[in-house]
Amino acid sequence: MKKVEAIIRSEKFQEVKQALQEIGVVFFTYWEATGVGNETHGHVYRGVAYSTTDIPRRMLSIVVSEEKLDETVQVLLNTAHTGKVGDGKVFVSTIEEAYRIRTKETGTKSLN
Amino acid sequence: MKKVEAIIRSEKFQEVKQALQEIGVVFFTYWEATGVGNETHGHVYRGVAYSTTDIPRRMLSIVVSEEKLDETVQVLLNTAHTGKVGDGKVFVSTIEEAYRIRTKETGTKSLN
Amino acid sequence: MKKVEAIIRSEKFQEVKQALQEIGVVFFTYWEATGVGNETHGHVYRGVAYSTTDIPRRMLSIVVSEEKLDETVQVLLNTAHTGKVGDGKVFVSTIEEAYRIRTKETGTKSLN
Amino acid sequence: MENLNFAINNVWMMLCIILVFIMHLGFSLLEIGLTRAKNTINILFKNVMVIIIGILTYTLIGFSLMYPGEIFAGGILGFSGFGIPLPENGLSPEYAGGNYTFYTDFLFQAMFAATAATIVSGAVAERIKLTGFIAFAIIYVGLVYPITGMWKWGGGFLDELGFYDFAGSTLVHSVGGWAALIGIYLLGPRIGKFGEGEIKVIPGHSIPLSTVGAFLLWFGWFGFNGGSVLSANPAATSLVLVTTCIAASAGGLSAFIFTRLRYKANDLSMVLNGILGGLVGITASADVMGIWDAFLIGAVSGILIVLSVAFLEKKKLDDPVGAVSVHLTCGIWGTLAVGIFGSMAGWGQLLSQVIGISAVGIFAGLTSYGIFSLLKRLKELRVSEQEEIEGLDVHEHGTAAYAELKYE
Amino acid sequence: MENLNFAINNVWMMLCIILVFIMHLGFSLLEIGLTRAKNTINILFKNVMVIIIGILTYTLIGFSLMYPGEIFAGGILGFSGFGIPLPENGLSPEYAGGNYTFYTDFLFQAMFAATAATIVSGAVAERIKLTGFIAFAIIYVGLVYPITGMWKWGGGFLDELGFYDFAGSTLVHSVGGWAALIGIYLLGPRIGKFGEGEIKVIPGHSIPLSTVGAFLLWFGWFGFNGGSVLSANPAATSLVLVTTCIAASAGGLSAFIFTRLRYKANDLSMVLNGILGGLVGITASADVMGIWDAFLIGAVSGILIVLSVAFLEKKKLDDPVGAVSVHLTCGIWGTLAVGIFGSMAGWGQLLSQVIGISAVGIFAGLTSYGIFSLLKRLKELRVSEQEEIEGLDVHEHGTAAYAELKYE
Amino acid sequence: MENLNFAINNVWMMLCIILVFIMHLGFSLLEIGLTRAKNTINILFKNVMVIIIGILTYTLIGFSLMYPGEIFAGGILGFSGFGIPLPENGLSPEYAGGNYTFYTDFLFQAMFAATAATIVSGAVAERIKLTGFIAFAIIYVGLVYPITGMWKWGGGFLDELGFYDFAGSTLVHSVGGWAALIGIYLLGPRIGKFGEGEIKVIPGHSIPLSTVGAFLLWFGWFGFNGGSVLSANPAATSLVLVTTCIAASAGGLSAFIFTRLRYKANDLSMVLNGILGGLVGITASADVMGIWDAFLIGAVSGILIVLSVAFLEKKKLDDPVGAVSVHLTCGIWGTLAVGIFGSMAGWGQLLSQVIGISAVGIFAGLTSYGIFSLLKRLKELRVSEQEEIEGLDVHEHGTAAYAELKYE
Ligand SMILES: Nc1ncnc2c1ncn2[C@@H]1O[C@H](COP(=O)(O)OP(=O)(O)O)[C@@H](O)[C@H]1O
Ligand SMILES: Nc1ncnc2c1ncn2[C@@H]1O[C@H](COP(=O)(O)OP(=O)(O)O)[C@@H](O)[C@H]1O
Ligand SMILES: Nc1ncnc2c1ncn2[C@@H]1O[C@H](COP(=O)(O)OP(=O)(O)O)[C@@H](O)[C@H]1O
Repeated sequence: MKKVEAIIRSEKFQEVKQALQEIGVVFFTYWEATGVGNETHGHVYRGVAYSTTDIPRRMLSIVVSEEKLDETVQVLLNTAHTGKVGDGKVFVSTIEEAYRIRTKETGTKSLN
Repeated sequence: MKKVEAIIRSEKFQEVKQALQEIGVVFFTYWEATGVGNETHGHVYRGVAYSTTDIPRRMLSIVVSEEKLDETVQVLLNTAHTGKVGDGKVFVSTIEEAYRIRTKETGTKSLN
Repeated sequence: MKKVEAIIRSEKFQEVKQALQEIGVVFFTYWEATGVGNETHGHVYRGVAYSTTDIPRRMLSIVVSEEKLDETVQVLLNTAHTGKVGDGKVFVSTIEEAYRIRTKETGTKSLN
Repeated sequence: MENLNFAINNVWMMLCIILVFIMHLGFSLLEIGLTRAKNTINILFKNVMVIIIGILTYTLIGFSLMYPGEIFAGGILGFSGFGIPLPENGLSPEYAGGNYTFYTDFLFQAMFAATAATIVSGAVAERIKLTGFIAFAIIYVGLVYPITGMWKWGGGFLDELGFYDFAGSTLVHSVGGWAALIGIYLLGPRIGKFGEGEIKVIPGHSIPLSTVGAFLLWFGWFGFNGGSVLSANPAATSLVLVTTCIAASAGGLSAFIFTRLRYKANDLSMVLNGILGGLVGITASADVMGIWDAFLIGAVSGILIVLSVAFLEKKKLDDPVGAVSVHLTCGIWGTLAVGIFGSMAGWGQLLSQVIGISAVGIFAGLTSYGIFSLLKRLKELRVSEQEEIEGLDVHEHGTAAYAELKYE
Repeated sequence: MENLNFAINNVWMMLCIILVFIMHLGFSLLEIGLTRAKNTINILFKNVMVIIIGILTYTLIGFSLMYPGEIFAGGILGFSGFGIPLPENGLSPEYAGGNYTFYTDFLFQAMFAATAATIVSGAVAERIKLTGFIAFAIIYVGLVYPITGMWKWGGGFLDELGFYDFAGSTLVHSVGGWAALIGIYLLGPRIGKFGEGEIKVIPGHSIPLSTVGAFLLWFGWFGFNGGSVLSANPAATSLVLVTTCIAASAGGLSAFIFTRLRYKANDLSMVLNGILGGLVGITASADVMGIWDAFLIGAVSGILIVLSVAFLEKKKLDDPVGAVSVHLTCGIWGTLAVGIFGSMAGWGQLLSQVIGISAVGIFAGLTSYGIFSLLKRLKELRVSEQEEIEGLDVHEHGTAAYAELKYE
Repeated sequence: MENLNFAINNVWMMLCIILVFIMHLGFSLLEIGLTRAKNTINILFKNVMVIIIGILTYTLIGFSLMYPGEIFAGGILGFSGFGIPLPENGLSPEYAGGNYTFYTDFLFQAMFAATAATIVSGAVAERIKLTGFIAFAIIYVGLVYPITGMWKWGGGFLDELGFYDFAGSTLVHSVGGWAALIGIYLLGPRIGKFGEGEIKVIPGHSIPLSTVGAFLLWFGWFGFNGGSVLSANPAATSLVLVTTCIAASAGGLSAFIFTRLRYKANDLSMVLNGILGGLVGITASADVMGIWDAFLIGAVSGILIVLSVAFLEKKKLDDPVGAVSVHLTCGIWGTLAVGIFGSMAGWGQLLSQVIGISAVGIFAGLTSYGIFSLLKRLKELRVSEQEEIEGLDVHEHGTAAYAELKYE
């Protein structure tokens, strides 16, 4: 099994979620994170303009079977894409074992 | 060393924490996440009833030695369990190196 | 590629960030987490004193190339350090593939 | 004697001014609580600007348009000149039969004026352009509100006709409500609100702030209705406070029961809307109703709110805070109620009420349609899609309302 | 002359009505701030319903029970009929010696009535069932509060006896406080509050909102005590405002110092409770105390609060907001103080005070025990364990107070 | 007749007391909203203590220092003894020409007193030690404020000289503003504010709460200025309310336009500061200005705010809430304006104003320099670096303002 971690623009989330569900990836976990990278945002506060590299992002953690991996990554690369600096990253790593707490199933059976 | 990532019901957290501490797993990190999966929650807002699959969850990240792994996973599977849809998942992966920042110890010594 | 996960004191973040940027690690993602460990904090609320092991921490997730790994870990160990209980941990694991969503680049090219 | 009476009345009227002022905070909080965190500063900014604009345009032209005085008044339009020069006896009891001074008069009316635009602010929230809204507010508060106001309160044709609207169910609330309705129609719904046939819920980010807002509105309404007696007359003012409170309570109660029966939920935002609906409902007639009349007017308002909110959603009209339901639906109902309950009830009166509602509705509707359409053509009405998705605060104001918090 | 005096007094009384009204917002915010985010809508909902219920039941029966008038009054019970029909001279100076109109009278008393139930709301928060609480509030505000109120203010036996309670340390605050105490006793503590011999802290989710609440309560107390003069008499009203402020300040100060010495912490929630304790303490006697009396009454209140909070926790009585300590402990203290300090001090008076406290305590205690026990038997008292853990907002109201935020 | 007039005036003055009281909540919220979540309880704690200290020290010595009465008054210092013993005719019309009672007088002034220290609280926020601040507040409110206040309002040398300051642009706002300036100078900026030549922005954690604060300040200002008429005189009070509102609006408007032009942003916090600046500006002369004078005074205030905020930042003076700009800069401007606009304008008056501003500035500046320096030497001024970084709430108060939330 593989873990796909995607760091995306928060505002792209709805689109990404829908696309994932369309290919049958209907299980994942996400949270709000802050990204540091190339992108900067301009702000003004009480007369001082400043720019920050710390930008709100959404982090998705999706555990999928090897077969689903490619499709999942492709969907992420396509739907989270705007072409402008700051689209985010996708990281893939290995999950050795997975358990569904409800049924104590393991392996890919536990994934969805 | 292994990383155990558990996505559990927020309201089960106190119970899980206590059980972990009883088996000597007194070190971990957690945060609030949102889970997408089988479970749905019903809501009503200004006369519109709707159900959402985005449910608040707590994510635990526990790095343990290989010896502790099984026990830790069992405790999670048992105490986070209600038997109803939405109990969550446990994922296991490998951690290659661990450091305690305070002492610069490495390996399993650094874990607790 | 390696993923370096660092759990540090929130108040050390600015220092750590700056040190990382000085060695060219200008890309990472972070979020607020809660740590359970050796450190305890004392509180008083409405006349009841209590201490908690659940302490606010900042979690950094940094994906780097193998070459950058040592340097990154060293910087974290040095700048997040105070010597007092609760400095946090650094965990290293393997990332098999990385993608930049904007350009669809893969591998270390995608990292920065 | 005369001077003492003058002083008492004037103290009461000043208290009412102060209470009506704080209603603007009430509106602001009600609105931000029922919308998303990413647009909070924007909504607050609009509300703050509305008071400023209200007071200043009313100083410049509004007061002279709404109360031109006998010499300049016409049936439908009159104007006594720019600014608010103090009339000769403006500070003496002669000015208004010993009820208040010229300045008190002006300020009380100015506080009312801003209300009309504030009502709109909530309905069009989360998608309207700041500059567009400010332009709208200037024209609406500066011209539209005082003109229709004059028709009745300034001695115009509706007054002659016998139309009755004690504190402004129509002249204030419906005037705001019509513009709100036209505004949301021309703006269209927020992105994601009506997707593929189903209504998507966009929950407000802080129900506590909305509740504070509703409480402050009720608080301020003591002044809104109580001050509309235009003197401290003990009999009239105390009756008005009682009918106001009973209608508010009845509105809340009926909204509570009706929502529970219909949706099987104890929906706080609906109960709050019910209370506000009851308040709007009684506003046209708080001085001429008995206890049970007030109860009935309020109770019907509470039910109308629930029906109206559902109806608008069905028609894909997106009103995040329920402004149209509260101010227009209950404003119309309250104005009609003058002809149905209480001491003025009767077919003749009902007809006058219908004429008044229609005349004001047509004028307010057409003018707001005109202003909003023009803004739309000038591309000053709606923010860009990106801005709407990312939030108006970061784009129009350069910062976030809660800088240290992560909102989804 | 008579009419002018009437108008002045009535303006002051109406101002006080408006101030007491906003105390309900004060209570609401104090309570939600000191409890958890997941129960916020529920608490607000209860507080909103309490005002509605207070006003409506008081209209229906409460006022007639509490002020039945000479003809219907008895020593312990009287009733002049349903509703609030306007008495013949109800709107003229004759009604109450030129102090206020019938409607002003009614509304001022109605605002007080709701307070008794609002006090309870905070103590039983985070675990009581909504329907159960509403049922309790209807009975308590509709029957219990007006009956004990009549004993003194309606001319009943406590009045005859010489019992003194200026603005209701006992008649309002203790009446609420007793029900709060009985309520938390019968409900039991929140899950997780008293685990294995040790007291677990459940911190409130928003100290800022609690602080706003405490400020608004002080703000409203100007009307609560100031209006209890029942006229605008300059000497009496201004003295009352001063003693009220001094007692509040003294309560805050002593709570600050005492908490610091005892717990080595600058605990804001305790200072706020100290202020409120000082306000409750002076309420029985704000019109008969001198400056230093007021200071002492307030200072003792502030210390009592701290001791009382600790005592209740030791007894495993779980009162999240300190309602029992503020309203019952300081309510009793303040009522006793009438016999200890100030112009009425003396053994005879002290005895009367003890009798009054006991009589009211027994009646309020028994009736609230009866109501809550019945609700318990009907399984309408406490929510299910799951509901309590997951939060009442999602279960009873179908939505979260802060939809876009993650609360732990 | 006399008694009636007395009662009316006294009711108005009591209303103004109540309004000025709530300004303290306004200040509290403005301040916490513009600072970080980790220091919220600390700021609220200071503000709550300031009212307590204000009322109690003013009872003990302040009132006797500020209004020693003819017998004890000197040009620069007078004292009529500890406490506030009721003068013989203190509760009758003779006390103050039928305008208010002794107690009303005292309480109105006491509410003003606390304001001076509250202003400072915001400027020194997020780094001052709690005990140090409390010590400062006691001395400043107990001694400094009443002494300078006496110079003018107590009949001292500035009054003789013809200096005019209606409601305290100088005597209240600048007195607070000077201490704020000296305080931030001696304290130094917050850690991380001025790093390596560039100004770092530390955004406030809740713009909504700041907005509520600003609204409540405006709300309270009706009483601050309205009550400074010291009677309910209809002509004077109603003029004052109108000039106050127009200056506030003009201040907000000019700050809005000027910020937009200069920084290309719609900065809400600056508009709010502009409104407050307009209010401070008109405070010295609300009773002697016409409509357009008020507009100009306000409009200039709004621009001064923006310039002053930028200037202080350039000078590395760290004032998180803009207190110096609002209260000192606009306080000076407003005091000068008495000699420039309106019925008192003239070179002679302008000179008197300059003398008054200077005298008060020197005394307030020196004394606050003295107090803060002493505190610094005693290491009671600034919290430790660790405490500042981790937050004052957890260190000084043992708990977090929003226990269940994660703030960055
Ligand atoms: N090496 C990395 N490790 C962890 N997160 C990263 C890394 N590189 C980028 N990110 C995340 O991806 C986000 C987008 O990256 P950024 O450099 O701004 O844009 P782009 O990928 O288009 O060049 C960053 O804000 C950060 O959250
Ligand atoms: N493949 C996955 N990757 C990441 N998180 C998952 C995955 N599957 C489930 N989860 C998490 O587990 C939670 C519970 O899963 P759910 O399907 O609702 O219940 P159950 O496991 O009982 O069928 C989800 O809300 C989600 O947070
Ligand atoms: N095995 C672990 N797995 C995950 N997180 C850990 C683990 N051990 C420690 N941590 C994190 O590191 C933080 C610091 O650890 P702590 O034991 O308090 O201090 P120290 O490392 O100085 O002994 C903890 O609060 C927790 O967030």
